Amino acid sequence: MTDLTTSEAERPAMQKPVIDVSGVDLTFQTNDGPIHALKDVNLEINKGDFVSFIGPSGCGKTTLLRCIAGLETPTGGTLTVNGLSPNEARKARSYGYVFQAAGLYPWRTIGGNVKLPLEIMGFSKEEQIRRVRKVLELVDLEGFEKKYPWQLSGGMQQRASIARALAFDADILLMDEPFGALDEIVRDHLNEQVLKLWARTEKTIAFVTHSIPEAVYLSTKIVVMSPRPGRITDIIESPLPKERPLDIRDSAEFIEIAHRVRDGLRAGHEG
Amino acid sequence: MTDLTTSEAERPAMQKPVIDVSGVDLTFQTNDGPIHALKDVNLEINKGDFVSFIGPSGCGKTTLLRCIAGLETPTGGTLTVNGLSPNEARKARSYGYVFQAAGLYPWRTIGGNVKLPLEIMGFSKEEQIRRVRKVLELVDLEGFEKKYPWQLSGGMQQRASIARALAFDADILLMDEPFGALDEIVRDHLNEQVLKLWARTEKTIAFVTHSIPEAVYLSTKIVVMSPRPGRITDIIESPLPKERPLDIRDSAEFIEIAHRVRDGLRAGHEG
Amino acid sequence: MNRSDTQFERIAYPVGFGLLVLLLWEISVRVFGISPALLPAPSAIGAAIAGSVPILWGDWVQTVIKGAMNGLWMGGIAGVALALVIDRFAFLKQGLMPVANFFAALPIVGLAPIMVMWFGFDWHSKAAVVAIMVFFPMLVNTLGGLAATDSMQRDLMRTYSAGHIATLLKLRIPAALPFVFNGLKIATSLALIGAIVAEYFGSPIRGMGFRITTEMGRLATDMVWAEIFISALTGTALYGLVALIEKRVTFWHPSQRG
Amino acid sequence: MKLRQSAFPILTVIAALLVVWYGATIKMNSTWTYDQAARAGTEPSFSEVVSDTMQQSRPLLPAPHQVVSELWKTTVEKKITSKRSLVYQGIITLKTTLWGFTLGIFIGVSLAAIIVLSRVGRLSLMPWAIISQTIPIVALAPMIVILSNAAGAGTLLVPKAIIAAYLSFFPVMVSMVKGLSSPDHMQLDLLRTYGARPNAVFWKLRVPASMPYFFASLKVSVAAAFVGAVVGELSTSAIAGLGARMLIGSQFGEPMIMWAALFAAAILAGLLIFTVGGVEKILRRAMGGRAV
Amino acid sequence: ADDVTLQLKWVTQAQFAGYYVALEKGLYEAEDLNVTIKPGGPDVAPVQVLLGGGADVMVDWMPSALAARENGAPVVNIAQPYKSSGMMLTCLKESGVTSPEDFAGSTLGVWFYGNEYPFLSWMSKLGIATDGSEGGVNVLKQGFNVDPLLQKQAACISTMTYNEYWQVIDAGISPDELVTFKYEDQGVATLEDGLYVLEDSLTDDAFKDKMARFVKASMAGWTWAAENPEEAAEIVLEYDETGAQTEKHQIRMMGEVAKLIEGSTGALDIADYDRTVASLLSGGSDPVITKTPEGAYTTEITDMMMK
Ligand SMILES: Nc1ncnc2c1ncn2[C@@H]1O[C@H](COP(=O)(O)OP(=O)(O)OP(=O)(O)O)[C@@H](O)[C@H]1O
Ligand SMILES: Nc1ncnc2c1ncn2[C@@H]1O[C@H](COP(=O)(O)OP(=O)(O)OP(=O)(O)O)[C@@H](O)[C@H]1O
Ligand SMILES: Cc1ncc(C[n+]2csc(CCO)c2C)c(N)n1
Ligand SMILES: [Mg+2]
Ligand SMILES: [Mg+2]
Repeated sequence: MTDLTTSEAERPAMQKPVIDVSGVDLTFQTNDGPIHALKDVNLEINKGDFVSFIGPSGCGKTTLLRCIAGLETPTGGTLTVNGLSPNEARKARSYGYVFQAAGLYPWRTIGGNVKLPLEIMGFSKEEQIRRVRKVLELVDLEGFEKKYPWQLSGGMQQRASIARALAFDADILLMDEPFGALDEIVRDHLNEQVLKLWARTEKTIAFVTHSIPEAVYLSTKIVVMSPRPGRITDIIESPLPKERPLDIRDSAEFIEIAHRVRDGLRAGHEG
Repeated sequence: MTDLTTSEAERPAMQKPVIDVSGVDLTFQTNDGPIHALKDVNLEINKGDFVSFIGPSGCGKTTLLRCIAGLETPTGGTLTVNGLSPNEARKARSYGYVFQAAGLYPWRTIGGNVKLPLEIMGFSKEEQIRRVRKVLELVDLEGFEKKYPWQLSGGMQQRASIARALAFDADILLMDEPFGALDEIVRDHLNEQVLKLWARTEKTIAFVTHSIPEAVYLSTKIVVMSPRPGRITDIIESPLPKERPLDIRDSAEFIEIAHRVRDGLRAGHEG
Repeated sequence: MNRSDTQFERIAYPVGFGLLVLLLWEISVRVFGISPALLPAPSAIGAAIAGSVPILWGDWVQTVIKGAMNGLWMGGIAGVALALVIDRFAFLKQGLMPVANFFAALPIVGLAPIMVMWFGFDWHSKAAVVAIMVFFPMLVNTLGGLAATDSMQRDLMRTYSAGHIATLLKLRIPAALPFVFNGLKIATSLALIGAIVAEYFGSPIRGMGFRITTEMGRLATDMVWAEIFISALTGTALYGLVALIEKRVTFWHPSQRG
Repeated sequence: MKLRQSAFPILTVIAALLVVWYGATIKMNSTWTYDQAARAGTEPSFSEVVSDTMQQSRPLLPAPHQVVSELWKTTVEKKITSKRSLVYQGIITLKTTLWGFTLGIFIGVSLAAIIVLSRVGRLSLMPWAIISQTIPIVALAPMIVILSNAAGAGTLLVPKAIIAAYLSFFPVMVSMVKGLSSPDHMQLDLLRTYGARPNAVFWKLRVPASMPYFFASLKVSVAAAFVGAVVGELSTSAIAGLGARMLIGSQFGEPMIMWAALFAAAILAGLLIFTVGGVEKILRRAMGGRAV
Repeated sequence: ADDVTLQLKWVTQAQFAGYYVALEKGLYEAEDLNVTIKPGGPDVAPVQVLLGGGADVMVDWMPSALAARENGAPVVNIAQPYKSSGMMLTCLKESGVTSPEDFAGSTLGVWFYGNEYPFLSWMSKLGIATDGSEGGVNVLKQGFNVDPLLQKQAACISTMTYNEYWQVIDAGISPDELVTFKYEDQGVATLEDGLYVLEDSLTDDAFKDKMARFVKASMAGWTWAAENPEEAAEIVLEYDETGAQTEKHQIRMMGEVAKLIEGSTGALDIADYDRTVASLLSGGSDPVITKTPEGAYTTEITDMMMK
């Protein structure tokens, strides 16, 4: 896999991976000594993929997402996004990032928060208004535009932060446990919404979760990770069709994949 | 059910419920107007019961637990614990309460945190040391006694907080989403531990969770709740045996109960 | 403890406490026959205030409006501006902050005679003292505030690839405002004290500091306390005003939501 | 730790400041030079002017080397026991500061405890604590001297320490009010489930939870105590200490004495803050805090 | 020994040399007194210290003592070591002020803290307004030094013959560039540096006896100081806790102070007293004192002392 970058040029343009992680290593230097957060991570994500990352706490899921977004610089290996470096891709505004916590700015209304990236990227006033309305509708927050974050429940805040990431139509969505604090019913609902959006827009999505059913339900590719050092232990391609009603979760195929993920996870815990 | 309190005296002593909630109502007065957090809640919990509470966010699970612990005073109805008022029971130190977040005191070591209730309740020095050692072993935290909370992972912190609640051998354990932030593998492990402890000690346990499998796996009784106003919509007695290996979750019985719970939950969301 | 305080209680209690102190003060002055040259009775202070409104007004204008206010806006703007500059250049931050901290440790009152020497005895030297006194709390608080964003908030801006100015305007300045107001609260009380102290080292024949020293020499302590009263009233009003604006501007901050 | 890293920027900034300072020295002191020349009827050359501005005995702004040499003369070249030594004077100020600081901590913590534990205390004391800080302490200074004199305090240390405490209790109080009320509902509820008494809540929860706030306030508070000590010496009775030296320097037309005392004060304040910061770090570590 | 606490009007300097000499040379001890000398400061009004019980006797200027008396602080002069006034107004020639007629419209530095009374009564005698109105003088509250003159912020400033005047000279301005108006020469001199006690305490015979011994020893100290200015200055320097005073300045101050002491036995000269009172009463619209003071002095102590 290390010569992947050289062979790349020969492939047809369409199949070139959007995100190409190859031999990535990342060590944090801390007072207590170095922490090996990522070790020899290799991964290809193609256009339109929905990739889930799953693994125990501290296995480097967030770190890997941050590397992809150019928020962290790997200490080894190469990482390209659309052939660019993550930093360049970031400057080209390719990313919509949903953080582990909602992280709305408390001095802005919900509408203002969603508008924030649009202001920075210089969209016109009318366009800003139009898009804010559209994405708030998408996450079921019509009518809350003028409210402040603390006036909303945790789940609503998380939806607002998703709307914020969707507002400017980035090609790549990076979502870090976006539904962590929600109950199962709301979660199911949002899972459906995300799937719909993904099916419609052909975005590339990288998605971190702790929930095995969620990972299996959403993804075309499931990446199982393991800590100390953080590394990929399994990559599972999902055979599930793109169209996924909620009750697909009771199908034998689904349960089988879920089992494989669980086994992978358990192995990581023991290892 | 409303005449339950009168008929109580006639029953044999053994069957008298440990926790007897009858017609409990609770309304919070807020700036935005009153919030009806609990409405006509009726529930009996017998000695040795393992009761799970499940329901969407804001349906009053935490509030009900707090009422039982005497941390909140119902605005209507009666609630007795071992025949006493919750406040008296609290002063009699009947409760071990595990909060939604670990809530360890950061200025105390793990050992110090577990020792805290023992100090307050005036156990002797040797007894304190003995018990701290015992419960830390129980939650697999031997050797971490001298560490500070921030030196432990989230899961370890939550286990420490469980140890703290177990240290003084309260009859009644109240656990509010104790495993909320843990990944599935760790969660499974802790579920097994709790079940073991329960089987051995005959404690009465009230347990809040968002996870349907967890509720079904652990409980003798599942209470499904629904919001606005917070109320009980279903109480499901589990036919599962007390001995529960992890793979009981693939049994038909298990899946059936899980379905019933999910339906109850969904109804609550729609209602 | 759970009961939140009503508006009425929040006013009635401190006022009641104040009145109680005044009452005890008045009684003890009378009962123990304390010489008015040492400690005047509150009633005498009240009489002095009522009887010298024009003088007190003139002093107030000289010290508060000309000295303190001018110094306050000059020092405030300078502090915030330098904070923005220092914040922009890591080099300056590393180099200037230790030096600034050294100067901030100066007991600024010691500068008052120097400022009088440099800027003359009228209000200019007072404003200079005030400006220096106000400068450091504003600088330090603004810098602290600009650094007060959490890393996720900053990372969000980075994912948008926002520039320095955009990050400043949309994230860091709003996030810094609670700190700036905190600095401003400290600054207002310092401003009054600075303006008054500076008058001790030379002044025209009006001003609150001037009056306090001269009337003290004349043993007219009722007048001294009248000025002290006016000064405390002004300081409290300024503090209240800043707190009010703060409430309006940083309504979103948890501390303002109660 | 990062001192080596930031040594270069610090030195650069200091160098730039020195250049500005020397420039200002020439500019500000030259007026006097020209005036004197005019009185003497001579016309000095530029270099004469520059050299004169560097060595006036009553400069508007002394040159840096003048300040340094004065500092050197009054610290290193004088016995510590000599009244002319700034070290001797500094120790007097330091003593006042430490008494005031101690008293301030005591008052601040006590008031905070009353405010946090009692509703009436909170409602009536807090606003007055704020108001107390808007009263110009210099105006009260003489009264404090006279009243403590009347109350039988033999030395000036008492009134000076009171003034220092008056300024230093406030930061401690504000922080401690925050700190003692920092435990969240859950932390409080935990103790309630144990049926803990208010006493236990205070000592086992509120007090330890307030420690970081307490430490954070110490640096501010010691600086305030120091300012109070200097103000006390400057205004109550110019007998001894750095504040008194500033005053005498100013009164007797010896600006160099004033400047040297001023810089000595800044250095001493810096040392105090540094020391308190160090003690804070040690205590924090001893209490199991994160090494930051 | 009897305890006596003396409150000075200002900081330790040769202005008060007689007391320090008496202390250092054991003259107080010889009178069976245990004397404590408390220096003053910018903010401390000696009268207040007296009232507060912090001192038994104080050094003060008669104008402020009389003003205090009228304001309800019953102080009484018991002795007057200073015969003449050392106060003057010092002007820069280049400012154009050469005679009192030139004052109008110019800025004059004045000490306050109770030291402004001689100036105010002089101005009202000259008929010059001091409230900043048209045709009057512009009064500046002078700080503790002579900077306003050097920085040309004022045309004239208040100086003492024994102190500030020499600071101006030391700063490099020669005497012929200055014009001085001594209050003595202008006929508006008021009595400086007398010893005052509270009226009540004079009802106690033991206290009176104590004071008589105190004044006696103090005057002996003054006599010695006037004869040995250099040693006296040394003694003063030793008592200066700030260590900031200079020898040169204090020796010169002692020399000048000796001139003001000359001719005083310690006893108050009633003629001087009357002149001071008249001057203070003549303050036009805003006199320093409004009625002739009663019992503001007693010669009893000095009489006892002379015996
Ligand atoms: N800035 C940092 N400095 C030092 N170590 C870090 C830093 N960020 C992360 N780490 C370490 O890197 C490892 C991976 O962290 P990461 O946040 O990527 O885990 P994660 O898989 O997202 O876990 P979780 O599920 O708890 O969010 C952890 O051991 C963590 O302690
Ligand atoms: N102290 C309070 N004051 C006012 N309203 C409250 C208070 N505590 C809870 N509530 C309200 O009561 C309702 C029930 O809250 P509760 O915390 O019991 O929900 P929950 O079922 O535990 O939810 P979650 O699953 O999110 O923890 C909510 O609507 C909540 O807003
Ligand atoms: C507070 C105060 N300030 C100034 C003077 C003026 N003054 C009168 S005598 C004297 C000593 C000789 O210089 C001085 C300075 C004072 N008395 N008290
Ligand atoms: Mg993470
Ligand atoms: Mg809850």
